[in-house]
Amino acid sequence: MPTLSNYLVVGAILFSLAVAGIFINRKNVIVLLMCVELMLLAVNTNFIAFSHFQQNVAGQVFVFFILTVAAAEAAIGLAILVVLFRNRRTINVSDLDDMKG
Amino acid sequence: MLESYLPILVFIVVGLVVGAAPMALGVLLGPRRPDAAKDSPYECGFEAFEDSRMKFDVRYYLVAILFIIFDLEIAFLFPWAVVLDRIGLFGLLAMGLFLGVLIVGFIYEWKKGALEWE
Amino acid sequence: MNALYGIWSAVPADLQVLIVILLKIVAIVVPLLISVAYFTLAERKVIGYIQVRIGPNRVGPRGALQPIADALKLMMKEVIVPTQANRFLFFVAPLLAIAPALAAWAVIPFGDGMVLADVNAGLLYILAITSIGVYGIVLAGWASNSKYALLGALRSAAQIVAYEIAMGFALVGVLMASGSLNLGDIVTAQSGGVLHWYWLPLLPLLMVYLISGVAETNRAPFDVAEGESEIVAGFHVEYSGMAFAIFFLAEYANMILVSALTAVLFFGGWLSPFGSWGSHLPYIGVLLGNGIQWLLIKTAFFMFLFLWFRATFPRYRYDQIMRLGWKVLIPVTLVWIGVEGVAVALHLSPWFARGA
Amino acid sequence: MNHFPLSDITLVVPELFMLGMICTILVVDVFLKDEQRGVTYWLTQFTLLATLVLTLAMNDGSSHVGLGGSFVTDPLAVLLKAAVYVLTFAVFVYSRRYQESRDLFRGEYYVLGLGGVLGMMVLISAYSLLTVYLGLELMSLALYAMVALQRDSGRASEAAMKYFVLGALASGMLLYGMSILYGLTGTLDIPEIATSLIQQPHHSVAVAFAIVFVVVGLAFKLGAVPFHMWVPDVYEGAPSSVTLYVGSVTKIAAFAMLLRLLAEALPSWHASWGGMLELMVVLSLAVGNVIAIAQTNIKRMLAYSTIAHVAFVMLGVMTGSAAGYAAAMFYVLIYALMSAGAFGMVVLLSRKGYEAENLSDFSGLNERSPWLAFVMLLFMFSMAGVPPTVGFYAKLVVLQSVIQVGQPWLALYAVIMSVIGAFYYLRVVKYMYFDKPADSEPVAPGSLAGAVMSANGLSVLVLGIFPGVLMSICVAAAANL
Amino acid sequence: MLTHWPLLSLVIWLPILGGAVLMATSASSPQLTRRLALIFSIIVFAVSIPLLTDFNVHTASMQFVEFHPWIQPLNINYHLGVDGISAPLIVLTTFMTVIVIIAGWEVINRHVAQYMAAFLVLEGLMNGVFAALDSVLFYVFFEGMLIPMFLVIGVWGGPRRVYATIKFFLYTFLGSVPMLIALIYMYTRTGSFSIADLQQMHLGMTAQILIFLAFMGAFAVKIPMWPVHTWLPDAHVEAPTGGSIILAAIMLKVGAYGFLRFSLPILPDASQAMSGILIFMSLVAVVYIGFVALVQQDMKKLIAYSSIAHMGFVTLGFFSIYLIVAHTSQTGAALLGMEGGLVQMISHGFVSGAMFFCVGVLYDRVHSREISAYGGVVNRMPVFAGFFVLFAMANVGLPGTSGFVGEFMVILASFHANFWIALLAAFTLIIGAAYTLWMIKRVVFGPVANQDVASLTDVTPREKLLLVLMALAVLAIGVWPAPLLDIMHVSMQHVLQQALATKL
Repeated sequence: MPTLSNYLVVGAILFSLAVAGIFINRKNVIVLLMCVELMLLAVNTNFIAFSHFQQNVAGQVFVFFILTVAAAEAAIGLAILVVLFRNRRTINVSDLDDMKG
Repeated sequence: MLESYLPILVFIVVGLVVGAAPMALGVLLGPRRPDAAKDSPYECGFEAFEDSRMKFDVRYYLVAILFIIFDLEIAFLFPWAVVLDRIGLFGLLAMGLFLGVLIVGFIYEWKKGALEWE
Repeated sequence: MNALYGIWSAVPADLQVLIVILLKIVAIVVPLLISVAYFTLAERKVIGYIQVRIGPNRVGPRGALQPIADALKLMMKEVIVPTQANRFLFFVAPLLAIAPALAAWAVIPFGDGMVLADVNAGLLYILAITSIGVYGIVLAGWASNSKYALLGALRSAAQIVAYEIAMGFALVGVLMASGSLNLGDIVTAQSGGVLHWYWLPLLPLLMVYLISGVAETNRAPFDVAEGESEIVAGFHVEYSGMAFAIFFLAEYANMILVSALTAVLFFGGWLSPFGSWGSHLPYIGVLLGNGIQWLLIKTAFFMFLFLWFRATFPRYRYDQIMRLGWKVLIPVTLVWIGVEGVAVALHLSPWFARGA
Repeated sequence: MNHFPLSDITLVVPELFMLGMICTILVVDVFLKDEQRGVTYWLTQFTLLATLVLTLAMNDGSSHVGLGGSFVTDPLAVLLKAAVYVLTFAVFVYSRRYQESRDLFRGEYYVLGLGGVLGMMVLISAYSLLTVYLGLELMSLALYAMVALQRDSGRASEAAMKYFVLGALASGMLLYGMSILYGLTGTLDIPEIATSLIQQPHHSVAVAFAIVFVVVGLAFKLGAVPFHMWVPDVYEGAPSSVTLYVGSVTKIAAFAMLLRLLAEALPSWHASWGGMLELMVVLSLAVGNVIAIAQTNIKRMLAYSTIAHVAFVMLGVMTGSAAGYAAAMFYVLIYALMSAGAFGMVVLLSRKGYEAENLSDFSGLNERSPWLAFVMLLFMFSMAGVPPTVGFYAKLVVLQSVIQVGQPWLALYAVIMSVIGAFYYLRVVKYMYFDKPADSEPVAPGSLAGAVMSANGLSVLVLGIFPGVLMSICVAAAANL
Repeated sequence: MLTHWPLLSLVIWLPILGGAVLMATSASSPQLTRRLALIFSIIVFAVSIPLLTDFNVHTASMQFVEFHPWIQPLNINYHLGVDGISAPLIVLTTFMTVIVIIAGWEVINRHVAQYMAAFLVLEGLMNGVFAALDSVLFYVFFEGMLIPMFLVIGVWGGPRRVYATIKFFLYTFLGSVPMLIALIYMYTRTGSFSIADLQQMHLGMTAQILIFLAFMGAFAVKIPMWPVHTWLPDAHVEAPTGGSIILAAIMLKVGAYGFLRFSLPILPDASQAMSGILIFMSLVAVVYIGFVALVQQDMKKLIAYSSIAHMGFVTLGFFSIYLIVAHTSQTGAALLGMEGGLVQMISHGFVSGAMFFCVGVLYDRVHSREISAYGGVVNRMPVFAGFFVLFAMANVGLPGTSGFVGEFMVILASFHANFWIALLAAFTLIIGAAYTLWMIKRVVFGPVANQDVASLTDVTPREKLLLVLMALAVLAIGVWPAPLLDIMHVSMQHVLQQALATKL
């Protein structure tokens, strides 16, 4: 059986990937949205692992809420993306530089 | 507990093989005589004049967004439905409240025309 | 025999488990594929008869070898990959369509305890794995780099997700009644004869589920995704040969799956319509009692319904499809879930009296 | 399965009422014709006032924990919530005409605004990591949508996207920290986390790790340097009426989150997070005040000023003392009041087809409307911290708490930075009073908006003359932290 | 009997109320506004008179005390009171406000109500500064003064007013914030912001030095002392006449008052340690700034620099006490120096105000402040020239004028400290005479220089009234300073005791 730390390492790797993706990615906004989702999933991994190994159900309840919020977040993210695309005709991250200062 | 999922994993692999094997056979047994006209995308006889990965209607996004929202509500309903008889009236009322809010949202998008296609 | 046993015991224990599983899978998949093959024949025949035609009758006795011939023909055809298509995704897409359609069978109970994987979250698994199928369709449309394919894929995806919600709500109704996600338990919860099956108390949900099932499989009258007259053949317009056949296969496998699920969820699966009464009869009791035969009969009936629908109904317009999904089916399910919630809370016998 | 006693429901009556009204307004609004949109507006305002009454009526001055330990109503919550309602009310009053003239006078603005308020209410009363997260997200999601409300504006949608991505990133960071805290303590309840962490000091590295993530997440949400990138863009890009909302009311809730997560959940680890806050305070003060000087867009300028003000709030929290928390609370309330006024002025001065968002748009305001110019002058001097406006006392109490914990040099740094900051507030005054108007159109904010704006401006002055009452309330509210 | 009236609150809040009233009535005619402003300022002046007449000159304790809890969480109180130091300054303030209101009567035509209101509010705040006995209250008034003055310079000022007023604001603001930190630091030690409590507290040498530097930041900028004086010439040049008058007459005094009220009594040891530097800075102001004044082409700038030099005498008087005591081991001469400083403050209030007013009178007619634009004014404006010369003499310190008393006392005292210091200070009287009289010679005397001067008309009755009032004050103090000295004597003694008692 995998140990708690194995799960945590997986969570950490996923989280790092997501954060790196958000900061490094300059091409596509959709990738950003995916990174955000990935980040939440990494957190979920953590919560479930802790919850499982501590026999404490609160973590899993939290995961449920995170999932819901993630869906709502994805919905709003997509909606903003659509609006953005209609205005800008691009989803390139580096094109989002109308405001600087 | 996880052991009972092993057959499922195997089944998925089998499913992929069942799909891949005939295709491999088809590629192997079938002829390969490519020519430009045949390999071009189908355009009712016209020349393809632009990239066909075009922008598509925003309504598809709308459907996707609505789907994400509603599908998650269903995910909430599943565990609730399973333990419904153990959480009593409080559980029923709580879900009633939840569905009530959902229905309000539903009415909203209905009236806003988000559900209209044409 | 002993020799065989000797060889068997020499095999490592893990591998033994694997082999047993594989054998069981083969026992499911092979009949399934044969059913698919002959379902295609049945479709042509049934529709033919409904339209007062004979249908295929050249290959083999009364056309009985037609599916085999079709398979061979498809096998020999060229698999064309359009220029500018994404080759990898182009070939992955059919796999994503077929694999879920088959893998879903892992949790279908064929009889009491006759199930490959007796998992607790069976229904959830079904819902999850069948949802993957839509990726196959979207990817096919995208990878083909063809306008018609993309349009068809999008239409199909939008339609599937729209009906997925109604279907999900309908399944929630089943769950509320049964109190379990395990398909075996759901069937057991319906024991007691035809009037105890959920089709009766959950009639609106059954209708919703059936309609959604037809829509989810992109079957007529909801088959605008491949509407020949508008967008040629939809998402698989660029597919040919065996690659096309896989999609074809997946569609029919899905139909069988939906039929089986309808039987399991609303019509008591392997349960006999006569309840325990039938099994006490001499001789025929074996047949009239609970058993896989009932499941097969029920499934076959719903498979027939698919064909019947196709022959009877004209194709819906796309906006009508979306309206039906969002504005009719979902409200219906919501209302019925409310009704059912009250019923469960009141422990309304005999259907909602669990735990009481 | 522990059932909630019915008395728990009474704790959340204001929240439930708000939820019910949000649903009602949403449904009512879709059945209204455009010219009847005023009904939505008044319903919204009624909701805010009624919720205020409810909240105050339910308050008996003591703390109650309920809903399985995830929700608390204490004097802190009542005070902050009341401030949220009142300021939101003002925000909606200010923004009405602006919305109307930009085809933004839609039910969504109000429903989302109330949704954000509901999120803030939950956040303010949150007593478990779960409710913190839910409140935060409810608020944030409403904000993202509000920023994007102006669908035909490229800047607004770009701002919304940036806000969304960085906000989601912040939530993710915060969540990751929360997951580790949960793993270490085995509970989501804030007081239990606090006791558990006292009992298990040997987890030090892991706790510090968790705290880093929590603090970074909070810093993102607060807009503290170096996690401030989104603030100017969002403030500039969003419609001014939304900037008004984002820039004022939400700070109160963000502060509540800061208190709940750091002061209440991690009091025994003050040394760790205090140091991190201190570093961010130093950076935020410098960046906020210095970069603001270079701005020509007033929304952007105020955005950088927000960064500097948030630094002052964090300065109070950083002390880890009850006096510091009270000071930070006082500061954040005052800041919300001032920024509501300042952004409100930007909104009031805008007309159809004309955004008063450049500093030069304030030129000669004294000629066009001496009273509004005077009110804006009060806001500007208050933000700069010049007595007798209340901004001075806000800085005073924070500095007092900082010196109390033995950091006079940090306090000196903070005031010197805020003097540098005073320059750009003076510049606004300079435009209003010393320059000739570029635009001779008279300013007519509407009678209600004008009255509320006057009250807002005078409150900055009156609170400056009698700051004691509010300060006492803050001290009392922070006393049982 | 008037001691039971809240006189101090009245002199603070009446003008502020008046300002609010003026703002409210700004829509109606400017003439009404002017009259209202004048009425308010005269009432306030009248109210302030009993502060002197009912003043008990035999005690150093605070009089006309008012005490109300104000910000209880921080133990800040609304605590007012005056002693012999602040009472004359308040009356000076109320008097000069009347002057300023009249001075702006015809000159100001734009935003009259706001102009008058600004000065009334400013008056209230300045009175507050002098009356506050709680350090936060003091600070609030101290900083609050900046706002109306900022506007006065910025709205009604000259062409470079924006630069000047922002410079003025930021200099004084930046200078005063360290003081705030120091006050809070002392609060954390004592739990009180009361000035009396702060004067009682014990402080180590390091803390005293640091706090002294913080206070010095606030007060030295305000006075202003060299080298932080550069805002003053700019502010004076750009300010309207009224602004210049108030700035020179009252606001500069606030800095010196702060030294008396805070630095010396609270930080005696640091004051002693730093007195050398302070004396040095004062001497630089007196000597170097005097030379700078000599080369000015702009009359206002010249008077501004002269103000800096004169304020140098004040700080010299205050901080030479330590040297004097060290030399003579008695306090009589030290007290003389301090009192000289205070008299100099009052006197300079009248004299510099009058000088700026005179320049204002010329400017209103010719619209130039350049010395070279004038010449032979006496031919066209004999009455005005007479007054101008009188004030110039007072500025120089001619016996019989108020300027003489203060400077003489300071120089006399500083002979007890150090001969060379006294010599330098005395020597600068000559420089003062040089730049003032040279300006007078070029502006007032000689033949009529040009067309502008030729078309000058003499002072109006309004202007004459003001000139007379100020001339009376200047001469009264010059001829008979005893009442003023009586009022301040006991209080100054008290401050001196505090300044000489070590806290270590």
